[in-house]
Amino acid sequence: MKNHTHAVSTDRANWTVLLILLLLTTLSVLAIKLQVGAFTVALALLLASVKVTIVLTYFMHLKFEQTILRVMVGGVFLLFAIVIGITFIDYLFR
Amino acid sequence: MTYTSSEPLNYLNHKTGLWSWLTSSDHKRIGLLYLYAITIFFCAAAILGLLMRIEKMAPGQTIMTAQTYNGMFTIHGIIMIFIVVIPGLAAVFGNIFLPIMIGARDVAFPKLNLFSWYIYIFGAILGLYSQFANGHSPDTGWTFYVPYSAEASSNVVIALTAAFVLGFSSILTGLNFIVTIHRMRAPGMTWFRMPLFPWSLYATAWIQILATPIIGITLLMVMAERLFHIGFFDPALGGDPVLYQHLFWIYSHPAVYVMILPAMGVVTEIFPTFSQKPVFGYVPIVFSSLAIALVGYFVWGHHMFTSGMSYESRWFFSLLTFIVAIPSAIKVFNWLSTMYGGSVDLKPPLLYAISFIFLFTIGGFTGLALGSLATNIQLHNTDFVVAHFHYIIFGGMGFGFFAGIHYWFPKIYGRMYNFKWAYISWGFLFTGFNLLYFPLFVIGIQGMPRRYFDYDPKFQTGEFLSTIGAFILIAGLAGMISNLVYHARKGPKAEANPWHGVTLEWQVPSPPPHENFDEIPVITHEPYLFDKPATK
Amino acid sequence: METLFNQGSNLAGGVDRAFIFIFSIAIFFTVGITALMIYILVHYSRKKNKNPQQFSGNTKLEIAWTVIPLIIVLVMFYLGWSGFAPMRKVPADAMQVKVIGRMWTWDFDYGNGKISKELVVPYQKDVKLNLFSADVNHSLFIPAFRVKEDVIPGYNNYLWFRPIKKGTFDIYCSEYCGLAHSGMVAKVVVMDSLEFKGWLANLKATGNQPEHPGLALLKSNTCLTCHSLDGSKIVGPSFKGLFGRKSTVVTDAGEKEIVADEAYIRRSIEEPNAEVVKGYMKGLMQPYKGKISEADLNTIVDFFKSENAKQ
Amino acid sequence: MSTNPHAHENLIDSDTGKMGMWLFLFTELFLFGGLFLVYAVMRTKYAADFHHAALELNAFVGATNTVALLFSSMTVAMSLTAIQQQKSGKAIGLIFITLLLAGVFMVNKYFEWGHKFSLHLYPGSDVMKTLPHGEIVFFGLYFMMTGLHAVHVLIGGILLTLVMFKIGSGKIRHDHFLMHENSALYWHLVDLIWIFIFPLLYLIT
Repeated sequence: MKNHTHAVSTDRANWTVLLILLLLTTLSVLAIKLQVGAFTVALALLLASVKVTIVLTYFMHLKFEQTILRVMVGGVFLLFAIVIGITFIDYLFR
Repeated sequence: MTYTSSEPLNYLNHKTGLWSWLTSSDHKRIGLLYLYAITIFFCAAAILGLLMRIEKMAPGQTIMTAQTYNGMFTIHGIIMIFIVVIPGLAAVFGNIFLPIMIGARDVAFPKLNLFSWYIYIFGAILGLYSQFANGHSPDTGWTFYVPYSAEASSNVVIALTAAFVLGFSSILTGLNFIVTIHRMRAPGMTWFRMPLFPWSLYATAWIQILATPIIGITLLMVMAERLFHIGFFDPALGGDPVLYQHLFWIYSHPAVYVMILPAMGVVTEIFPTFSQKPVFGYVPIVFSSLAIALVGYFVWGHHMFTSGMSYESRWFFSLLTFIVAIPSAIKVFNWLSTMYGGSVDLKPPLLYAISFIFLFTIGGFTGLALGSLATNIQLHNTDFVVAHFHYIIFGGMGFGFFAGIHYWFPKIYGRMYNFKWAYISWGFLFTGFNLLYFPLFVIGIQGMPRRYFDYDPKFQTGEFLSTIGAFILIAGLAGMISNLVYHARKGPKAEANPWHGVTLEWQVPSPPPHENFDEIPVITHEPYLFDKPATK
Repeated sequence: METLFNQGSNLAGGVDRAFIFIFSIAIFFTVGITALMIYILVHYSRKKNKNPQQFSGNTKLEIAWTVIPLIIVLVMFYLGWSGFAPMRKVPADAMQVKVIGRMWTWDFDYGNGKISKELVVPYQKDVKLNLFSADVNHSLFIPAFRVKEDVIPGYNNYLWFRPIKKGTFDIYCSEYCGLAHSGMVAKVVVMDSLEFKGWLANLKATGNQPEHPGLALLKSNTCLTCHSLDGSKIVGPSFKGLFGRKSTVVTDAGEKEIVADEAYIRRSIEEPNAEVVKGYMKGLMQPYKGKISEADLNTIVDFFKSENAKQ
Repeated sequence: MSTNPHAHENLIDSDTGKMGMWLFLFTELFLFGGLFLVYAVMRTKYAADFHHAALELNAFVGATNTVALLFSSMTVAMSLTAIQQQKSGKAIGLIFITLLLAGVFMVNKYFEWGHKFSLHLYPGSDVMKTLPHGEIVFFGLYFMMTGLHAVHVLIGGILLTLVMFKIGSGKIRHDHFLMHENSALYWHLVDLIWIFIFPLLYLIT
């Protein structure tokens, strides 16, 4: 495991990722301005999640990392989602 | 400690002087630094406990005022929970034995390890300081429930900072252990060839990492509330006091498993050694540890059944609480089966380990009475709860710790304690413990609330018996600690493997050399095979 | 186990059923496990058994001791849930009493300004308690009735019960609420419906009377957390009958007799530690010198004078 | 897992170091996670107040900061590529741009907070006391979340500055860049958290 090769992402790839991220940011701003109704919050969070996934995968190189790290990151986000969900069993049914 | 030059070099004597200890990144020395600090704080908090018991010997004021009493149970809780029990087993035995048991020379980040000890000491000193600063000890209880903690005039902010700092130390230790286990296992040591104590530390470490930050941010929010009048929890500013309880217990319930899981790991090492027989059900024990860590994450609400939570979440949390009891039951049955058919040798470590099973069983079953909705209504916040968690934490984690220190003592110091002395101290400890806490179950059911300075005379019999138990318990503690302290220096030389254990720590000299192994061992089979040598 | 079988309300039966089941199982298993351990220690001791068997698992056993406990705890859960569920289903026609918890006393408000220090309820009638907190968290606990619910500021928590025994029972505060937490106790009195009606009719309406501004000042400065109005001793001396009272005070120069006149009351507010009534602790009250206005001082003194005049 | 008995004294291999960093990032995520949990609950309780209070925030400023952080995330990622390709000069330049962007973020933040203070919209102020409960909570969360985030921007900035000097002095090289990698990860985390904070505080109306 010593000589783990680091995959090197090119500048061009990084620029592409940034452009996609900026596009998604614009999209979420627009979505809010246009008031797509009850799903505004859900949409904003969805777009944010997509952005976060992209940052994790490319900028933070998860794509090139050991599998165990990807499992851990996924597990941590899942755990947090469950904790929020369980808390809301209280608040939604009050 | 003085060693003659004729002794072989080991981690205790390869460098000498206080400075060499305070700057050592050797995991074994750091473990001992934790051990000494924890012992001192444990004794201090135990004395506070005794004083509270004396106060409650009779109704009304006996030796202290209500204010003193309230401050005392707060600081007793803060010291015992944050300074003694949470770091406790993991930081002491985890540090000393995790790397040896997996065949590594040290933890993954040795300097970070030392750093977390310093953070720990800093937090501990802050905690003590909060008791004395401005002449006002904090009096909120270790749970810091708002709005009281946001309003009380005592040193709450210092105590909160101390808990925050201690949490940070706990996180760093957990982080270190996870990486160590992932990256530093000896060649051939697959996950399922790893001994069970490291497995329990692994499950524990995940809780430390993923739950502790929640209490960190919660305490920061309470501080923000006190210092900047931000209203997260204060209803006058739109805050929600029950939300605080959610956040607090999202951490503090898993924290109970940070306390008990390593203790389970320790006794799991002890049963096979003293039965000379493989662990019964290695895989089920591994998965029960992981299940406890995972499901233990989702049951925090059972501390809040009377708080005004929604009906749905009350029964949801109750159901999950019962589910999380199953892995603990599995462990108990596996331990018993490990001894069954073995060649059982009742040496002090095993005596403490079976006391652990007995006390933990009582603690566990009373926990079920607390997890059941109907009975919880009667028992919540009574002395029954106090008795229950002392059976779990002191009877479980505490006796697990005592079992561990008697088990590994010859390895740590290369010397042996006095058995007779150990048996007698155990007798006092065990009797005193049960006399101290069992009466609290009874008066708890009758309705005696906890954290009461004064009480109805009808509860006096129970309270009185409990106080007598406290004196016996303290006598047992004094006997046990003096036996160990005295023989750490003056005891007869111990063999490298006095109990005929098969895990890796018994294959190195006692005390172990500075870097544990001259040559990293190669592991060829499962642990706990008593008819085969541990390594090739 | 006196309280366990002293079932004061309709809800106690369900709770005790769960108790009996859980504790029976607990005793059975604890005794069983302990007996098994002793048997192993004796029968397989190293003296007798030099050759340990080397088995290391049994899948059938593992399944058995996973499934059987699972079934047992699910029964426990069911009993706990079925004993608890009625506690959240309040009968629609239940009599409503508003309960106010404050440091460190309970007020039971029957409406129309009728406030009692004791919870008096009619025998065999459904009673709903609406729980409100004036300051921090409290918890209303009636052990004999097996009911408990936290009293949380900003929350409209509630509980209900139907008393099935006449008599007097304890009420405790079971959520830690500061200095005199253990003194926050009261009684619930269960009496016949007719008797209850008479009691309620005779209860003086004190809640609707306009409050003396001096009393409001005492409340807002949380004086009443340490000084009672009803003569009971909390942390400091009671305010009841304060004006003109003779007491012995301890000063730096020694003990002396004083009469609580206007000057003394003012001194005690501004410099409470200079003259402390004998038997009380020094240093618990903060000096108000410079923190309280002259007008407020006058109002407070006036309140004590007017209280004195009433008696 | 080397056989050198002093291996751990001076060298932590890259995968080990990175795993440690990731675990640390998890704790950071949960630290903010607690705040997000409070936000979620409070938003459910006070939907209308949150809507009203969020209008006080300038979405343009928030968007500018989002762009600045996304951009800086890219430059840090590119500097990591550069160091592996032995282009130390380029790596230093890119980190410098990252720090400039961090500066833009902080200056923006400074004016934003300053504006709030000039309007007396800060916890404990007289104006705040007159607001409905939900708005008080919103501004409490706003200051707590952005404040804690700003502390992380500062820490990240300090780390990257150190990295820049270490590249300059040759201590971080193409075959030895664990600190660079971990600091970059930390910086991405700062960006990641902002990606959630931005819509939750500035956009949701």
